Amino acid sequence: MKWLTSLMLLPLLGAVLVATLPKAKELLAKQLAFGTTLVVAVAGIAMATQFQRDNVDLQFAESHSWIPTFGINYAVGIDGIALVLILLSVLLAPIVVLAGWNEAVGGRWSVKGFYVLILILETMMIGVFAASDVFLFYVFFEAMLIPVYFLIGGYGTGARAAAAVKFLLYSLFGGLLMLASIIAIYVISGEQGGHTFDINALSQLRLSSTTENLLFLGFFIAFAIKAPLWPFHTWLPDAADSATPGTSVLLLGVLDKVGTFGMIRYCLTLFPHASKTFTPVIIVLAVISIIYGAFLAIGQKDFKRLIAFTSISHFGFITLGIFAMTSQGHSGATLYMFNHGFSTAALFLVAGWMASRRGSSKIADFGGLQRITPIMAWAFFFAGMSSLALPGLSSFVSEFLVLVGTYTRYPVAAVISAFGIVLAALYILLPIQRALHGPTTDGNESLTDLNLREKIAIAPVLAVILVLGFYPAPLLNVINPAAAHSIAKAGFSDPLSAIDSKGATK
Amino acid sequence: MTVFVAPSLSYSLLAPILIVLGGAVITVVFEAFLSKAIRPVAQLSVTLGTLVLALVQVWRIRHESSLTAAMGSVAIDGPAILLQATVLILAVLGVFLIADNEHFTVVAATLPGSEEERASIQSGEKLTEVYPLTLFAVAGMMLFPIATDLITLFVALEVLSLPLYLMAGLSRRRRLMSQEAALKYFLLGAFSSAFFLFGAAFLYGYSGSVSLAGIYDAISGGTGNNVFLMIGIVFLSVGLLFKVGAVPFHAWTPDVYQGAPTPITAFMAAATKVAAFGAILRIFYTSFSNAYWDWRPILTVIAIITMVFGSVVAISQRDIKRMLAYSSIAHAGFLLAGVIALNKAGLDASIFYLFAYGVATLGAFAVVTLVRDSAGEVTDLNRWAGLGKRSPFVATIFATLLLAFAGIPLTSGFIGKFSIFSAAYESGNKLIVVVGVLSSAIAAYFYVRVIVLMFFTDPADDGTSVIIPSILTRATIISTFAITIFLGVFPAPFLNFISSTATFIR
Amino acid sequence: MTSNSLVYLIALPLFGSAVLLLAGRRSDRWGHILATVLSGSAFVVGLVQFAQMLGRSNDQRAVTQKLFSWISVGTFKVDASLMLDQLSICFVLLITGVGTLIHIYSIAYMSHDLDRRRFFAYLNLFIAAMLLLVLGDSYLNLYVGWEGVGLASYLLIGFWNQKPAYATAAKKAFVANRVGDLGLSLAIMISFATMGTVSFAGVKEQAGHASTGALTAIGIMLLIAATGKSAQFPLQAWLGDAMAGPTPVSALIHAATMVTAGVYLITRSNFIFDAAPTAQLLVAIIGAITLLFGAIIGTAKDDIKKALAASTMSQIGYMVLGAGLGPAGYAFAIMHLLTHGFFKAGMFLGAGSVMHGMDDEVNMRRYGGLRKFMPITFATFGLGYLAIIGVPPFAGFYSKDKIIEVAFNAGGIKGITLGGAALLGAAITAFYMTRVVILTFAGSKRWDDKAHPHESPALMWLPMVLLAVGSVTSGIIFTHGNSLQNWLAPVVATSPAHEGELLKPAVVSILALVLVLAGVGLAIMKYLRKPVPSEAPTDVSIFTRIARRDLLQDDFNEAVFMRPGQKLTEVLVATDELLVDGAVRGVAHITQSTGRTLGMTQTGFVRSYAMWILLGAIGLLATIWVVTL
Amino acid sequence: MNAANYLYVSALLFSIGAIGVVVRRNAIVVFMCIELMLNASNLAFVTFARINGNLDGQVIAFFTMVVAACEVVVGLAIIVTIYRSRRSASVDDASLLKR
Repeated sequence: MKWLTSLMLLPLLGAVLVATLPKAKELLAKQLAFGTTLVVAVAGIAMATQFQRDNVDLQFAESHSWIPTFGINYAVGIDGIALVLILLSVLLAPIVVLAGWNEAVGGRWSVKGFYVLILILETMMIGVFAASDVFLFYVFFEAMLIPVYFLIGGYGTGARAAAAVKFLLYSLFGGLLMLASIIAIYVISGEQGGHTFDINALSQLRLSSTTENLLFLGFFIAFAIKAPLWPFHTWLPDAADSATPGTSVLLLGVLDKVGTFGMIRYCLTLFPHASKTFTPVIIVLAVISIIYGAFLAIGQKDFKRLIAFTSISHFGFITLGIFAMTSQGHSGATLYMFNHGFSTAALFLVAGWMASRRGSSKIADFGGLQRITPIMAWAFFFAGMSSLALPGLSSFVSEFLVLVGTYTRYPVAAVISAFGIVLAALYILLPIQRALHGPTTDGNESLTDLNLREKIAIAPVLAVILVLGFYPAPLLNVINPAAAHSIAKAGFSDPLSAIDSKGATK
Repeated sequence: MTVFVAPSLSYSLLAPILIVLGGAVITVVFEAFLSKAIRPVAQLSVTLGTLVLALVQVWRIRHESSLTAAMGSVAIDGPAILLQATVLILAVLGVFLIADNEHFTVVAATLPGSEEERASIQSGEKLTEVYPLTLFAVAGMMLFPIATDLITLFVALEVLSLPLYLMAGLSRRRRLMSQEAALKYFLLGAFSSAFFLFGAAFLYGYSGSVSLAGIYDAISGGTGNNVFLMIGIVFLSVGLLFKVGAVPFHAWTPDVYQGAPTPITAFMAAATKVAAFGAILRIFYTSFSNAYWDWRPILTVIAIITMVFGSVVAISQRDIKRMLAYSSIAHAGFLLAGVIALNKAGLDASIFYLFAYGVATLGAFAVVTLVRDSAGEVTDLNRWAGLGKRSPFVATIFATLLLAFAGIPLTSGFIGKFSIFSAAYESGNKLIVVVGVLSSAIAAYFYVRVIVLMFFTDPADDGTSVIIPSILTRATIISTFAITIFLGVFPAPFLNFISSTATFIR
Repeated sequence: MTSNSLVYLIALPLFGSAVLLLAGRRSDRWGHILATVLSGSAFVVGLVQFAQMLGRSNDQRAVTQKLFSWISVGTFKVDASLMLDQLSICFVLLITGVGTLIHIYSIAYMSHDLDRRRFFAYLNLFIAAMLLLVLGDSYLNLYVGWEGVGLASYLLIGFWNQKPAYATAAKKAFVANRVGDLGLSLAIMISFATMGTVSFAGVKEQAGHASTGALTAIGIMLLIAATGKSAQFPLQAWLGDAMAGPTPVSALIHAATMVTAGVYLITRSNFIFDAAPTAQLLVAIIGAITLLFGAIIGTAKDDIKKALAASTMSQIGYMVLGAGLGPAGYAFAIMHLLTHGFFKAGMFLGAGSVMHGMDDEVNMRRYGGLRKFMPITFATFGLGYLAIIGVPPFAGFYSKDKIIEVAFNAGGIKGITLGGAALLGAAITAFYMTRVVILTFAGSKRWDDKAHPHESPALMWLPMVLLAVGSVTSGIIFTHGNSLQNWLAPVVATSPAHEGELLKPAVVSILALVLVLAGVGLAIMKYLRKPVPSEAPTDVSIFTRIARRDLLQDDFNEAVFMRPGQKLTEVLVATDELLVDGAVRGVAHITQSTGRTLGMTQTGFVRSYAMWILLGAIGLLATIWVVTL
Repeated sequence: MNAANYLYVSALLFSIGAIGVVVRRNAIVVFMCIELMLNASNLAFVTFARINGNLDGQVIAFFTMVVAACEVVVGLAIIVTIYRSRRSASVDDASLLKR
């Protein structure tokens, strides 16, 4: 059975159905969209059960000739890392739809338009992680900007147009740099026996070090913008600020992961030596992102921007883990992508509900919510705890793995980044204190607590965060082989512990 | 006395051009003898019939290839067939737009704002001279890319230009501008063709032959005065580059595009580029190919300047037609990259690009004809605000075409850009690729800006409205949209056809 | 030895908190009962384990239970597994025992609070986390409990977080603890990088092969962790504010159990500190500093809870000092920890009972002569008082004296300084504790007539009584035949504390007693003989003022960390806006203006266009000329 | 006499024409300058025909004249229309389209 293709077609089908609905049937559109995403989620889980975890080559692989003139195939196939990210996408989608049930209402455009875009986006999210043909990956990578662009600009708030443009141009710029690299690697593959875009074939190319470095940069900058890494991050706060909560969840939760995923899947695989060469620089950037993002998060006065900056800090951790080139770092980073998806989703959804009730996302406008809307307050608190990586919650495992994995090769970087732990406490607890604690401030007395739909939407997210905190094995078992494989392909191996290496030298 | 040997013309191969010319003559006769009442219909049907017939004939001779047609003054080969077909298809689509007499003054001779003018408009008569002019122009455009000697080239150049000069001046509204456009186009066109001719003279002087083959032999032989060759190449290029609107020979483009009646702009922007680039490709690929090292640098410089200039200046445009003009300048730069590539891939890419770009351009201008207020077309960008709300369908199509110009994946523009840049890279012109990629990043900005205006800005209530298009116009718009998407998603068959057919014969 | 029932120790209270939190208001009626019962049954499980342990030979006593493989990536393998040995059983019993008593006490104490159910949920959560802390068999498992108790303490300090000050106190505690946690996580990283393992057993085994440098680094990191959790210098500032929490919390978390986690950590890591003398010395020094620091602060506080908090700080200083003295001191550190658990918890509950009777008045200058009104509270508090100032035969006498003695015997200048500090601390302790007792129970009444002091209900005084018993007897039990020392021997290498000794035990005890009496006397002179103003006098020496301001700890933190931090944040926010984003916007702007400028070439004059063409042609000629030269 | 001189003359004529186009305002004159350039090309053609010893150049010259004639037809038409509507044949007046 062609799992991946069907997984991609399902949402597309849903999109078509929703599109054909009459404008007036808003509720039906919502239900249809929700149903579709739910089906996709189930299908995704079903696929995961078929995944052979110890098999390191791409699974569920399909390949059909697409543009033979350029040796381009529609080729998909996933390893553990991709699987985890696809799961993330398909699991978050229904939650986003359910949580943002009324997001599209009163937007500039029709309700159904919102869900059509969401469903198209889901297809592309799956595709971008599933692609095993560089060209196909690029097509998804660029094409998925468009629905997001319209989701931000069409349904967002505030300076949505500016934010949407900023997002699109930033990403396009990176994407075009990547295109240059892709063209180059395509031509080189032609010179070395047959044009191809097959990721495995391309990883065999012989490149001169200068070429490799330049091509690497082309890819990396695109991914660094997407991820986003300091100093390419400034589009994110604006986008998150003006997008609807649901869109932000998909944006920060899934889309940005394409950047970090690309670093693992493409930068390391295609350009191992260049990756080695640039590692120091990237490590520095990652550490800066961690600390810088944390400090800016502390300085924010608006929930949405605050969450955006915490994500920048977290993406710093992910990048750090990737380029630490240790199995702990890699597995940690991948797990981090998944966990960050969920904790950010929780934060953003709850913050979104708070904002929609209060009519403002300024932290200062809230106060004493714990007394008025205890459940909402609790949900936010829980999400916050997972964002500051409290042991027992999922993000702790990944964050700690990243730090340990980094320490074994780059102690200094790990130590500096560890200060992120303290800063995290500040950027989470400050808003909690201001908004949830203290006396109830004016305008908050009449806020209503979460309704059943919202509870149902948030419950699974929090559950996943908690369960994976104590029992991450299901994911780690899938990730570990893939992570180890990608490190091996990049030509690295875990550093021995001081004692063992002493023993080895003896 | 010698016996008379009839020249072997091989009519079947010339048939497409002959048909068009014949049609042109018929339309002229109609102009003279048919009653005003039935003229429009008759002219339109004859014109379309002619074009379709010619297209069929082109299809029938698609596998032919000969150098001897018309005593060797034209070459019938793959590129010739493809380019002629392209010109014809664009012409058909263009005529669909031209058929909307709304745009044309009734009697071009009447003074703007004069009594006669008003009377003529009241009379409800329609201007029909435009059809013969169109057909002659088409004939010239079909001859230009297949001509293989300097005489034919020059004649073709004039045959395609002269009607366009006139057509540019036929607008019903803003006639002063329209006439000014005609004047500028004419003076500069004549000026540049003088350069062309002068260059031709020196090429003849260099090689002692007027046929491209002869010039090729002379260059290969290396005999002859190189100064002549240089002067010849440069001046000939000036003439050709003027037609494609390459910087610094571009200055006419924005003014003429803006002043001319929009259907004419559409037709000329699309078809002239095809013809001119067809000629450029033939001349530089067959005749000058061995002088590569002489002309490559100047074309490279021109290409780079053109890409950057077009993209950068387009940003600050406030008039949609001018903006599209600058965008066409930028695209001329991209196409030059294909010329410089000087390899099979470059040829194929250029032909694909020409077709894709021509179609998209026609579509874009077709949409422009729809946006009007009481005083006719509205080309002021700011007044396009909120078009997406007024008529989402048209706006969506326009947005798609813009995205195609911007080269976003899943549109024809992306495939074109990719193929042309990879060809350029393959030939070692890395610089062009990098500059091209960067300038298309800049270009993206102004395309996106229009989308923002249409979708994310609220409409100002200033009487701007989107008229219900006539069937023909609708046909143009929808077919261009369909082709743009189709070529983006399934370019394979088309690319195969091109690469299997397109080879110059010398 | 493995056991299957260890997990219940944690599971029972954890289950309790889960039920209470999820059930919400529905469980208001029975929630507190359930919580108390579960905590009590955890205590029973502990007792059973203890009994079984007693039944086994000394080296067979440790039991483990592997639950599941928690994290396993490459060589980094951590199981979620528990270990109960002689050291942790002490804590288990202390936590569950004292914990249960405080549950019972809270039923009455919190009876008027609408959110009592939530309070008990947090209490159970704390018990579970604290048990995980002491039962975890690796540093990482410990870390989970370590932050878990931090979370519980945050929630409980901020239980009344509608008061902004309380919310701030809670945040302060959490952040200070996080600084400590940073140390702990770094310690874990280093130990994995050097020894390839993070389990206690593994590290203990590998510690021998590791370089002293690495071990010292680990030790210092662990010390930082301890200072955070146990409110040791320089991270002690949060403890005073932590008194914002309900008094039972102060008794359980900020006196008896959580704050002593640091001592547990250091003792547990004895194999590291014994191999890293520098780190060990630092531990001792920190302890000595803190015990004086706390004592001095204690003398200046009028808020009864803050005074007790200061004394807690100081007493933990003693424990850390003991732990820092190595094999000689570990046992006594733990012993003092346990006895302190009894008497300090008791005194806090007493304080709570007093507040209960004085409608939540905490200022001791508004008390006075309360012994008549709340005799039981007075009695229990009094016994605790005698225990803490170290009057024989009360518990504190044994544990504290031992530490002072070992300190002196540490040898050389080190011994004299540490011992001297400890001795001095004892004197000050005597002074400020006497002050507390006098201000509260003796002297004339200073409260206004609105207050109606009365004895607390049985549910409250019963736990106090039990703890009082503990604070009387525990010392004797632990020291009788060095029972505790021998008990802990397999875990912490203990050495008889009597070689190369500087002072005979007897001498130390007498010295200590004399100083204690001096302190008591001074307090009596100062507060019993003279009338006590019900407003704190303002015309006091600079020293008093500094002491009242916690020896300027907060001012220091603000000046050195907070304000620069805030400044830095502001600067970075501005930088992001102006420079980072500004650069991008700048590029966009430049492109735009360039476009406008180049657009100027479009003059509209056909002649200028022709000029362009002409120049272009000439330019091309020039280029090609140059190229072909 | 040297054939090159003819070329020099033609180049000279061409330059005069080109410069004329740039400097003169009257549309008619500008157009005449263009014609001058065309004729310069013609001269070059004929010269080269002479040099190369074949007739192609001269043939082209005739073609050029015809084409030039056509251009005159079209051009004058346009210029006249402009003149009628503007009452001026100055190319500088026709500058509505800019920027």
